[in-house]
Amino acid sequence: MATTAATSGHHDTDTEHHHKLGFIRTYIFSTDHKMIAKQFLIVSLLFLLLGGLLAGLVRWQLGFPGQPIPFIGGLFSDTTAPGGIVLPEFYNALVTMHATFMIFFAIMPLLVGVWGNFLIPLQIGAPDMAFPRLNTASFWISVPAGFLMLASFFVDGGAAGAGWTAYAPLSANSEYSGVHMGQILWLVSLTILGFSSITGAVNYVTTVINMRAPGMTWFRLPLPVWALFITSWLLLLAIPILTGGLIMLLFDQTIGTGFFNAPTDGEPLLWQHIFWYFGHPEVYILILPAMGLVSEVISNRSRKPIFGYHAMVIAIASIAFLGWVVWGHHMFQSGMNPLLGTTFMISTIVIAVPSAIKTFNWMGTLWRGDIHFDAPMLHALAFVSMFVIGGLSGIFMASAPVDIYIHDTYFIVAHLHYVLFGGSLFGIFAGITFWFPKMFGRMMSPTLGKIHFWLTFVAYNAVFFPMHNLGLKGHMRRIYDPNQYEFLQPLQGLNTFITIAAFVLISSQLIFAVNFFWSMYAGEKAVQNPWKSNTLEWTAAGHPPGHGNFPGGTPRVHRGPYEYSSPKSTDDFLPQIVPPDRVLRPAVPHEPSPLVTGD
Amino acid sequence: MTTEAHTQGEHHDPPYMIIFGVLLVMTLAEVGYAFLSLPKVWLAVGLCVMAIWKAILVALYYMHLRWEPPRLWVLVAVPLPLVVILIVAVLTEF
Amino acid sequence: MVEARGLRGLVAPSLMALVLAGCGGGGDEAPAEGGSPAAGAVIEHPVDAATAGSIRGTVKFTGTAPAAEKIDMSDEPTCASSQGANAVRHTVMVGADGGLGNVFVYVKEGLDPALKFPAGEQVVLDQQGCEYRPHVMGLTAGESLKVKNSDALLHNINATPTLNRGFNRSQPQQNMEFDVAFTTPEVMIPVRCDVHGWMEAYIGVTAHPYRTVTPEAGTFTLDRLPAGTYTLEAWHEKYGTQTQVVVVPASGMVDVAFTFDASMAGRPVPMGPELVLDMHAGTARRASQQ
Amino acid sequence: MENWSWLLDQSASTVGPEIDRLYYWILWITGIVFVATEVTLVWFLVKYRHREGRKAEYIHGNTKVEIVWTAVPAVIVLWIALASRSLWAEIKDPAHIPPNSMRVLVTAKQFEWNVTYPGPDEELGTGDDFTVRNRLDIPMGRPTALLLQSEDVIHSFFVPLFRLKQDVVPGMDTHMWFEPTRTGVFPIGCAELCGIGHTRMRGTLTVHAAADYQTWVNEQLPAPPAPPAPPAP
Amino acid sequence: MTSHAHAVHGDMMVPDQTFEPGMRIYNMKLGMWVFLLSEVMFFTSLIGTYIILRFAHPDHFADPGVVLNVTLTAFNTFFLICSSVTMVKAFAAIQKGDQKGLKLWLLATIVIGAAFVGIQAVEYATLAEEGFVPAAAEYHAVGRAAHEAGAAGAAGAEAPIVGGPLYGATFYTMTGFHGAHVSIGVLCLIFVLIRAMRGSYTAADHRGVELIGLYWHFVDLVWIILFTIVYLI
Repeated sequence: MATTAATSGHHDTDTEHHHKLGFIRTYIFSTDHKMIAKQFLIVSLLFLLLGGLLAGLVRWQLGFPGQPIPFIGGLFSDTTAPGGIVLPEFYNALVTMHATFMIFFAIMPLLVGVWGNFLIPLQIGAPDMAFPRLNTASFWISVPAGFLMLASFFVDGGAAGAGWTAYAPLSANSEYSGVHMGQILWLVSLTILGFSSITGAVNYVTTVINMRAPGMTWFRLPLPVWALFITSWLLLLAIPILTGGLIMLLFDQTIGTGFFNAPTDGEPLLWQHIFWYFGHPEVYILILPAMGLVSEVISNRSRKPIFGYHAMVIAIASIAFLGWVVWGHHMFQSGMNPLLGTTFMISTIVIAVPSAIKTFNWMGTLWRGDIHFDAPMLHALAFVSMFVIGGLSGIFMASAPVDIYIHDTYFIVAHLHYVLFGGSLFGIFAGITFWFPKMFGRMMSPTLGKIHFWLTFVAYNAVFFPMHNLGLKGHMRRIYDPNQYEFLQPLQGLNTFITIAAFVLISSQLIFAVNFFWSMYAGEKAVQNPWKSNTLEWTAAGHPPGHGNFPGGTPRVHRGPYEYSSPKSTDDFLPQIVPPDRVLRPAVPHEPSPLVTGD
Repeated sequence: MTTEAHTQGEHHDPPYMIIFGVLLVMTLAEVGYAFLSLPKVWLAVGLCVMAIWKAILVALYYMHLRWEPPRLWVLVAVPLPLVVILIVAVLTEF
Repeated sequence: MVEARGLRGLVAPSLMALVLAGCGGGGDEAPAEGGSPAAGAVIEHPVDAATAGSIRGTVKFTGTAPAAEKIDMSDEPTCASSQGANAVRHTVMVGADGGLGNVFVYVKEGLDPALKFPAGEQVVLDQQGCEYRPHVMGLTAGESLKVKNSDALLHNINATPTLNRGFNRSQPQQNMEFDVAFTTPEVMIPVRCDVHGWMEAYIGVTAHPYRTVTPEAGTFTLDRLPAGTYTLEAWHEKYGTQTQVVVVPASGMVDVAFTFDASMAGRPVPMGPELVLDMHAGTARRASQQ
Repeated sequence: MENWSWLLDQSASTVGPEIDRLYYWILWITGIVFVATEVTLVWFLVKYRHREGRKAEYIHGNTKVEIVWTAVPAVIVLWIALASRSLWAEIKDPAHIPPNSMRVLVTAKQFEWNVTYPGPDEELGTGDDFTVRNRLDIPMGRPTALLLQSEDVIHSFFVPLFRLKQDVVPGMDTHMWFEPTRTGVFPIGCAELCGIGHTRMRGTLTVHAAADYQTWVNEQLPAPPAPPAPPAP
Repeated sequence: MTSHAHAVHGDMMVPDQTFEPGMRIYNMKLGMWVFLLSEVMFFTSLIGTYIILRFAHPDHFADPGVVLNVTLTAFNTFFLICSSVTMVKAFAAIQKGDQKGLKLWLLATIVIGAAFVGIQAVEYATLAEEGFVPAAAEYHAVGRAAHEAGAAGAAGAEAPIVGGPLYGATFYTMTGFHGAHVSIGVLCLIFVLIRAMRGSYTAADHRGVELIGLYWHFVDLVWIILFTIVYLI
């Protein structure tokens, strides 16, 4: 058995290579982790667009309550928006589906599906994932889940309208919501998606543990890999909890069991506990990988070793662990036992510390650096500055008494969007613009990239910053028409402003779309190592590398990933694969080293 | 029973049948214990202890955890605190 | 059904179109369901007016009528303006000479099920001054019902039938309206507005046009019935139901009298099943919705 | 422009000022940290922007600094947590409900707040109780203890100017208390998505001077003791 | 603050070229273990729900033997433990390259596993017939237990009401999903057996047998917990 143990790592993958694959096997049911990453990228970008459009409809109703949607209003049906006037039930569906698509079908796959697949094998020097077929499955399981979720718009009663948190009993009994089939589809779709996430997580964990290249010690792992590894653990252990809850909720909704239904002595609060026990790790699933990507970009673009590598790793790990013991802070006002509330308040507020450490370390990395402001770096810097706001506004809710007032108001909406959009999404943009050359062999247009960044950055703040103020005035979230409350009527102007900014924000993403697809075919050809990076993926020949990633055999790693501006190299970077003996030799300019040559 | 085991660093022949016997006895013990007229708490505690003991036996011997490298033990231990945290925390609620 | 509509989503050219199509999709089922009135319009009335008989009757309330229950609309200025402080529930409406109004009288049994009747003109359920008008109404299975909101505020219309497909839709603005139809005869279908707890209406769905709702005078007539023996039922939301067997002579007239009194209050009233508490009913209705 | 303010409207309950004080404390701390961080960030970006011939310094970190910027935030946030603890207990812990408070039952249903008053005998569940829809009237100078119940789904009883919010969970008896500090009429809202009419689920909280309150009660008394409407389908 | 603080980090950890990363366990086995960890969490959500609901509403749940047939299930437990033994015997056999033993023990495992599922199906059928269903308002003591309770002395007399809706819901969910796992395990075992027939496993490489073994023992392990918690407590 010992013999098989050694070989088996490559056993699975070898069967895949060494023979020409047809179109289907290359582009549709590919088992190549890089192709699967691209598939995830394209599909989840489409879902990102969809989520944005749904948000646009929501914002329209809030900015111009009860007025018909311009241009496309006529296309809506009587049960959703007769004459373009959004109905309350449709509004609830919009809010719910916007969150669902963004969280489960856009941000999660964009972070874990795309970068987990693309970066893990390349950065640890593995020929492919541990289980390539499982990897394919994990993608193709997630696709039907997405379409089921879409289908729920079409069924009788419309899509689920109980919020993405699906609080029972509203979500457990169609008597209360008027939505039956839509809710069922929501539950089934997320259950299926859970399988996709778990198979993915199993793959990532196994790969990182077992398939690192020789010399790739734990503390030589690039931070994206660390982040994705820990994220995979969160997925692995959090998703099943949700799946169990979803299944029980499904039984409540269909065969009339009473897990979370009050009339049968079920416990609505139990659903909230189950949901948030998954939900809070989920929050970190949505931010940790972005932190990893950003760390890589910042260290590289300021040509400086990451400040406090070990601290960064420990911070990620402790955030991940603390993430399991803070879920109660979503339930401060839910009638939860107040003593429990105190405990959760303390654990919650402690989680601010590792977040602070990471922020300071990023700034420490910039300090005395040599900062290049390319599109990836701009997005990464936006991540840092926006994450500061998101993190600080989190402290308000962490303090339970203050949370009493701002809970379920727009202050929360502002906070979560500062973390999810200002955090995760800017991190994703940083990642895409940074690794685009590795993925597609061409550079993205720097000009378009910067225009897109600045428009997004400004519009984004114009949309979400005022939401803090809305919340402080007591503006509840998820209400269809704020003007029903006299004390909210003065805020209509602000709401309209936000809506207009939101449309600017959405439309400015077109620039990104153009840049993305145009560069894919017409962009400037990328050199081997355009960012002069140290990590292994840039030393793998080819954009992207062929099957097996490292044709010359698995590389041997000699040092940490962030040896920038090292005195041992006359250039300002020192790749992980460069053996120590070569290091001290002064690098001749124009020397055709395997590291910085063109294709 | 295998006389010599040359795989994955097993030094001794796993005592499969002995474990089997233990599991059976403990199951019978459980059933008997469950129908003693003891206060609910004692029943619950005693039965849980026995069940967990059985579970550990299965993991150690039948799943060969005993002969696996320690780092796998660490790996396997990861979810256990989470299980306890969830159930205990929520129980304080009701 | 789900799949069918889902497929439309798959083939939609762009995601935008797809969302819209999606939002559009939900609507198709409302008009689609039930026989279309247009088809019914061409049908001749199957009963020969010459030989047809009719039923004439009264519904009386004996004893003193309970005081009408006042409604507190104070926090709905719009409604209060039209209703004033004297808004009351129309549960028990007793006329001057003891007639009982809002009683739903219909032919329950005895009619040849083969008969097909022309569609009457569309009935309207209006929401006006935070009241349903009418409070009790009849409707032929398959015929469409227009639900209208004459108030300048949000109402939701929550119909909870047992045999038919229920719906819970809202009309946030004035003069919004939509059409629905009930495919199966069912007496009665309760309709409520959850925003205004006092708003309730009852729709009796029958397979034929031989039904009526009594005015305060309590009088009613059912015309152009084929001669024969019928079971007549009178339904009241508070006092329950009563049935009588009547023999209708050819081209003749038969008189019927129902009497209700306060003691009948609290009797089980056939209606949508008890909600929440009865899991079986709950599941049963949810099943019927698909 | 005052919509952009970070100040809270003046509160009207006894706990209001305490919550606001805590809020302003956090606002100051986070505000300072925010400004400091962003300014430093921008300063670094300008100072250390790429210039030809300049190489970044080869620094992996500094244990002292890292310990400092771990410890300082830890101290601050823990202080915030401790500062919040007692106030939290005072507001939410049923044990802290003042004994002399007036008991009122609030029954939430889609989409109404039905408020049941104890009547003259100050006892809920007795014959002289009376129920009013969507309005809660209370006297000055006396704490009120609400018993919150829900007939269908989860609602959330939200009185912005009282800085009060409490979810109402079906099948659970939830208690909350408060004491007004000024008379007037204050909005009540539902803060938990509860269905189609969520946006319309609102009421008013009226604080009377003690004397006016009695007259108000007397006005209500003749009204028949209407129980809450039957559970909405 | 210069680099001296972390000078040692120059090469993060002085390189040891001999370092070979990994768990010393082949991928599939590691993957199976990792997958089983997620299964642990899945069953945690189901079993946890049962524990919590039972703790919150004891009146919904009956004492051991009142509704459920402990004797029958005890036998079933015995079967499952036996199947675990046959499984390890199959594994031990192939470790020695004993193909015949492998096939025989695998077959035994499949048969016993199928028997377990069958008995569970019978159990469900009887329970449902006695009115113990996933969603019902209340359950009655059944069969022997009812007689012992003396409640059914007179023929056709109503047995006392025991338990409520939560009982059936949790019971069928937990045992049902465990049964599903067993069934899947049986299918996989059949697949493994077919491969064994083809002689795909050797003393050197019999990963398939070890993997299905791990899964099978885990399912057994879960049942040990379930049996205790659901039937005996």
